[in-house]
Amino acid sequence: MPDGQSINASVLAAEGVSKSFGSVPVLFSISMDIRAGEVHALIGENGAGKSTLMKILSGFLQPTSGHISLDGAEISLPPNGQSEALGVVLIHQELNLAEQMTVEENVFLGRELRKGATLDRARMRDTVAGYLEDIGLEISPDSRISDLSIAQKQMVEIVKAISRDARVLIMDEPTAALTEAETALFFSQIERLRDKGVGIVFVSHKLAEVSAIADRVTVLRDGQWIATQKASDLPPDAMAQMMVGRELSDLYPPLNEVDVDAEKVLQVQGLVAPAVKGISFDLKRGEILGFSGLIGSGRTAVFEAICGLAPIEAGTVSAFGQEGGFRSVAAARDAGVVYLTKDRKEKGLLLAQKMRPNLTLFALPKFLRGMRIDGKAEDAALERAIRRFDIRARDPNVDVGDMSGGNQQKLLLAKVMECDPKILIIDEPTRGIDVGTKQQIYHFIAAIAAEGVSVVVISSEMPEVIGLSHRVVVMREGEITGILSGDEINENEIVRYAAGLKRGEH
Amino acid sequence: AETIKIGVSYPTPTHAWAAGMNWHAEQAEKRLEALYPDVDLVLINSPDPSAQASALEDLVSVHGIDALVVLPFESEPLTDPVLNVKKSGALITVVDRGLSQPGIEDIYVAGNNPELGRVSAQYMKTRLKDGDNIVVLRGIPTLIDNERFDAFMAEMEGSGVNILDHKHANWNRDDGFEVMQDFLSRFPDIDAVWAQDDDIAIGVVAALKQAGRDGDGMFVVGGAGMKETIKAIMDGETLVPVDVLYPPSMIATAMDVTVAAFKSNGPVAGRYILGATLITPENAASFYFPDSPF
Amino acid sequence: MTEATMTPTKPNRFGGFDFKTAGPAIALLILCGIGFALNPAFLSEGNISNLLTRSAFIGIIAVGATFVITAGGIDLSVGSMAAVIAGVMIIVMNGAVDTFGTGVTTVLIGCGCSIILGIGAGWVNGVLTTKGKIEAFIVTLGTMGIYRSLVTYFADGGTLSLNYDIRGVYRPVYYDSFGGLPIPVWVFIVVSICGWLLLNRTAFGRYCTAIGSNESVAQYSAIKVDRIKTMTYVIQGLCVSLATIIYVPRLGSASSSTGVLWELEAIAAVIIGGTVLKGGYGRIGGTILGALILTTIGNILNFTDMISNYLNGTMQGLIIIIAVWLQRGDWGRKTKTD
Amino acid sequence: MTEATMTPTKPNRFGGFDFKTAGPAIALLILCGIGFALNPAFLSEGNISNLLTRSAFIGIIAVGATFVITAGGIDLSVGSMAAVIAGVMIIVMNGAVDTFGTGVTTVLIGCGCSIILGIGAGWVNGVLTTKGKIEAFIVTLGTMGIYRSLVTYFADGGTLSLNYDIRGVYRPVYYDSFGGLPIPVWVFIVVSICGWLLLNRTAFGRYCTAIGSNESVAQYSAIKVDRIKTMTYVIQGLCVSLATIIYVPRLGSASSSTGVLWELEAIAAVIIGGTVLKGGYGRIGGTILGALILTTIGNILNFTDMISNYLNGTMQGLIIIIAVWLQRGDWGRKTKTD
Ligand SMILES: Nc1ncnc2c1ncn2[C@@H]1O[C@H](COP(=O)(O)OP(=O)(O)OP(=O)(O)O)[C@@H](O)[C@H]1O
Ligand SMILES: Nc1ncnc2c1ncn2[C@@H]1O[C@H](COP(=O)(O)OP(=O)(O)OP(=O)(O)O)[C@@H](O)[C@H]1O
Ligand SMILES: [Mg+2]
Ligand SMILES: [Mg+2]
Repeated sequence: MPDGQSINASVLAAEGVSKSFGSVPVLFSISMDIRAGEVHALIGENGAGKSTLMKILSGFLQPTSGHISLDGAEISLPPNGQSEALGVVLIHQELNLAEQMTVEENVFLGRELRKGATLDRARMRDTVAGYLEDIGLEISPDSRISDLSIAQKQMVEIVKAISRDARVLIMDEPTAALTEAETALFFSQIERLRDKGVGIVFVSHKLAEVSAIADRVTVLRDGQWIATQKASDLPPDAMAQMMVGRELSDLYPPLNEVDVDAEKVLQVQGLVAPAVKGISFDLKRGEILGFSGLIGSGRTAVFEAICGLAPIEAGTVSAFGQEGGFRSVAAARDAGVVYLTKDRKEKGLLLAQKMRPNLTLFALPKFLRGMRIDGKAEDAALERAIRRFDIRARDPNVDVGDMSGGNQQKLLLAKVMECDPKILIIDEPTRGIDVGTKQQIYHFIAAIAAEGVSVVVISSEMPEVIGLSHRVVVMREGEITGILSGDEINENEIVRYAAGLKRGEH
Repeated sequence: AETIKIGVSYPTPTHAWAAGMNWHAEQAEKRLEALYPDVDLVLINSPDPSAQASALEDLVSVHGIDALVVLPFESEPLTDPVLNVKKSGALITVVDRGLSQPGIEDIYVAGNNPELGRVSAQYMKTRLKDGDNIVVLRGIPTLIDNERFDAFMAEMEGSGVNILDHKHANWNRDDGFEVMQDFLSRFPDIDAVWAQDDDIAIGVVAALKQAGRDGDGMFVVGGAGMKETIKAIMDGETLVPVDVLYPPSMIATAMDVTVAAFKSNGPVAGRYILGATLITPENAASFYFPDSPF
Repeated sequence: MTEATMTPTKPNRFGGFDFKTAGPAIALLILCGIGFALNPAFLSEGNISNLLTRSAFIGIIAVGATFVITAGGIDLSVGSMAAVIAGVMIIVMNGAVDTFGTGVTTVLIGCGCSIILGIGAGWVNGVLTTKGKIEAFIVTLGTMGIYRSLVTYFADGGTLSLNYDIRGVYRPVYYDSFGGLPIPVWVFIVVSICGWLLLNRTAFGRYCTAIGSNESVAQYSAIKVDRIKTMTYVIQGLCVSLATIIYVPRLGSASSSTGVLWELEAIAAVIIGGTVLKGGYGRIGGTILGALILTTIGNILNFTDMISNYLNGTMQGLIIIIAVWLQRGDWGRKTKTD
Repeated sequence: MTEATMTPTKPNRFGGFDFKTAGPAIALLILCGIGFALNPAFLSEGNISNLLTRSAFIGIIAVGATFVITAGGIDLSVGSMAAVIAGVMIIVMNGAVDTFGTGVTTVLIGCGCSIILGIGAGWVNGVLTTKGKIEAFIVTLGTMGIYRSLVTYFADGGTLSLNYDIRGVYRPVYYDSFGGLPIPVWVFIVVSICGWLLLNRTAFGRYCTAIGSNESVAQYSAIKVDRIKTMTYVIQGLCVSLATIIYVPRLGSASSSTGVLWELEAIAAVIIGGTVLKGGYGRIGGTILGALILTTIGNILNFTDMISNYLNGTMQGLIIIIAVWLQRGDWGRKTKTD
């Protein structure tokens, strides 16, 4: 699309925007403009300042210097989401839903439809039901948010955004928690909005997606503006290089073959648990076992049952030859089996606390000297974790809730690794993590597997499962539909098992 | 001359009787301080026994009192704290509730709780006959309540009057009202009510009127000498025909006596026990203080 | 998986209570059964009517408390607030007699004054909490002490009594019936219905829930958090003033012991009813049942002399715990997976 | 970005109170200033010693409450628990006189019994809350009523009093001093230090904070949530029993009015001290200051008869609100961005 036409006039623009939190600068004189009817992708490493810029563009934060203009006129956006009235809508990176309320209540929160003095509940329900259907989400408008999976919550956020009459729709990593199928549905909605002339800003670490949907791409690095280019001029590799500032080698490490005779450290027979309907598999020492499937297929539920987080209703679990599963998370941890949750906000990190207590919380017994917590050891651990996982918090005393999403994820990984696990179960290991760090994490997983740690990778990112795993288990509706190895591990096969078109013997 | 400091400590008024006492204490303070310029009375009230113990400590350590007039919240818990005050050399006057160890107080001024129960029962017996039914509403579970109640029951023993049930109404009008409502639902035949206290009696009367069971010679006996009740007795009310006195002015009496101990030449000491007079239309006028809150 | 879309939970519109309310309802039924077994007079018309009337006070206050708690706040001052409002009402009405005589005007002046005071007191609590950024617990603990001592001060430690002539005019508000139900019960019914509509059928109710559920989500949704929170305290104040208006004609007096511990009773009613103390989930229907349960416990204990008077509190405590347990146990779980 | 690695947060080890404690500390200093201005005797050794001793009761209980509240719970039963423990202690000691005489053994038996009861009562609260899944507010409101009525029952409506001969032996525990400080103050100091260490230097304290901030994060971090929560109630019970042990020799008796409203005072002390009522952030240092503030307010009011006694509650309420406001206002903000 050629520049300069009226439909492509800039709707919303940041001009020379800088931002500091206290004395810590985060953005340095960034300019960016969003035009009607374009999809503008914003990419950059974790902590580059993307979310901060998005919040400034939608009024949730005020810039320290520089200004925002709407339709060419300088404007001071009102705070707390009131700029929705001006047609500027933001979906936050951190889910922003009231957990105890229903889908319908959340979607219309703050702008309920009324009929006289009371709410027009029928109309709101129908509207939401319509949106849910459009986006292919099979939940009721009356479901409580707390009963939904993360991906479903993310979809609700998207519905919430779509349902607003937006001129500019800003989305901070909307697809981080989605599988490819869902992402495709989501993109079809995006395209519809774009065709209606909505300007869309979209942050993602999934560079293939960016190539697929974006018209223009802006790259940030360390709070600096690097480039704004047409997406078609920028292959994913080039994007990655601009973000990271260096050449990236292979994303996935070479796989070490697992010893055929390696002991089976985990054996699961006929496991029945909430949302799990009788599954069996085993895990060898040093093996990386991928778990794939659609959202809600019960992958998480399997491991929550194994790690003592949910009751086992039938079947046997034996770890390291010990029958009987674990009665508590602590027992699992002490045996070397740890589970890293995909829900970092609700189940992973204490957002109101600093990094140090978060890092050591899981492995705290390790940091005890007698009765006392050894503060020095904690400091040392934090220092090590920051280095090892490249956690970037410009202000080391920041509350974890104020850290960038990707850095929170790294901290969560570091927290779990403090336990020195023998079996590591990672649910969505790289959700919201930039390519550079992703690569580091993949290499890291391969390295610990090579040392003899067994790793389970539950992931909705197909390439990740394929690139990392020795074997891949595919689940559907609480059952295993196939266990793939070797050449079988490819996108086509996995999709067919996951959709229930094919069932394997295992 | 040096000022004579006298501390006066009593429970925070949370019901009308105590408010009356407070009123009498304040009147006495004004009167005595005007009469004797070198006397300073310090009035402190406390919401519970341990706060009162604290207040006693403060009276000694801060005000350096020469004498203490104390109406103990409860006897037991305040015995030691009062003993400590005595050790500081102050003159001790105890009002109403005796301490649980003899010999601490120099002066004792009190009403008579068992007597209140007994006088009430005696009146009941004059009005009721064998086989009549009464219900009893008690106060807050405390020693005072027990003394009144036990004496009442002892006096009623053998009279042939049935005591259907007794429940605590906490010297509170609302509780009196609700407990009486339930008694009325429960017992179809009640001939009289011993409410023990005028506050409870007000609730009882309201409940009787609501249920329309205030006729037929039904009567309620309260206690303590609330001015409204006394007024009603003077006016010949039949539902609450009498009252049994438990004078809130006893604190003022105690203050008078204590000041007299400093001011008069002869020694002042001993026990002043005020009776539990039955107030009837005949003698009511002499117990009526229209300005008191009680 | 399409069933999800096909069988949406029908919102049980004016069916009234939601399904979970079954817990407290069953607890109440069991209590009534016990009451009847102890003494058949428990189910007599007179007693039921007494019981409902008594529940009205605590119930009306608890309806207000439901809003405060749903929005994540707490109000410990309601009992003292009721006392001080009752006190001032009496003073004002006694004073108005000279000018306006002992007619309905004076009573209306008293009621107007009560409503103004209630709203004002609630507003103070709300503003101190939101604008002053002081924990609600501290604010209302403070105002609780303040109101309590003010009423003691006004009453000079004793009792404020309403002029006997006005009492005649005002009495019917408590003692009269209309269509078989005492007037306080009608007020309770009206307040409950309004409360239910407000919480479940208006944007305001949703905002309360949202704020209690997650204050920053609410704020990001452009909800005026401070204003809504203040409003919940104002509603609480209004409810207290309504409760006081029907309380005063009962005995025509107020003293420092009026309304003692009503705050705990009101909060207990709310929580027995299933509202979550930390906010984010409120149920008016449950609150009403909670209030009825509490009153019934007291009533039943007056109906028997099987247990020592001294142990009333023990029974009360046990019953409250069991009543709440009843709705949390297997019961609750069953309805959840439903 | 290496700064992160270079400047890890230095824990201000035995520097003692964290910086934010400045708020309550300043409130306390101002109060002391007022006290001195009203009457120089306020700063007399006798008064200071009285003040500290009195703070010890509420302070010790509040240290326990800090744990409960930090872990997201609440305990309304502490006042009644103190009363019933005091009652049973007295009954047991009076009973033990026959067998063990009036010596130290009997007192020790009483104290042992107190500790067992405290731990037991706390455990009951904890288990009902965690295993019974009943809201802590309801559980402890229930046990509050139960304990209160039990002590009334044991005392037969009156007062339980300690045998006078034992009193002689036991008295020094309250009235004697050691190194210039009354013994209750020493107990308070020891409890505070232990509490501080436990909350800030052990895994248990971390776990309490984690549970109060987010229970599911705690659960996913291998914390035995139920066990830790129960433990907080047990600690609360233990603190109550210690407070009772130093309380009994003061008045030598227990009755149904012992410990009334201590729960509110303890919670108020905790929250004045800066602990967050919804959990997740607790400060023992603040709690101690909170207890001192509350006692000082009462003490100051006994120092002057400038204001009507009836208005004590008003002053108390105002001062509490202002004290908390002082630490929330600009003050708090300044220290936060610091
Ligand atoms: N409220 C805040 N207070 C202090 N620092 C903050 C705050 N919000 C963000 N930061 C800091 O600003 C920097 C940029 O964060 P931002 O969330 O914008 O990164 P991002 O580009 O979105 O990263 P990610 O890809 O990980 O989401 C981070 O170092 C973060 O810690
Ligand atoms: N304890 C439970 N009781 C009832 N239902 C449950 C329970 N745990 C999970 N579920 C439901 O079971 C389904 C499977 O959830 P699970 O999180 O295991 O799937 P998943 O494959 O990990 O999906 P996702 O991609 O969302 O992480 C979901 O619909 C979830 O709501
Ligand atoms: Mg971000
Ligand atoms: Mg004087």
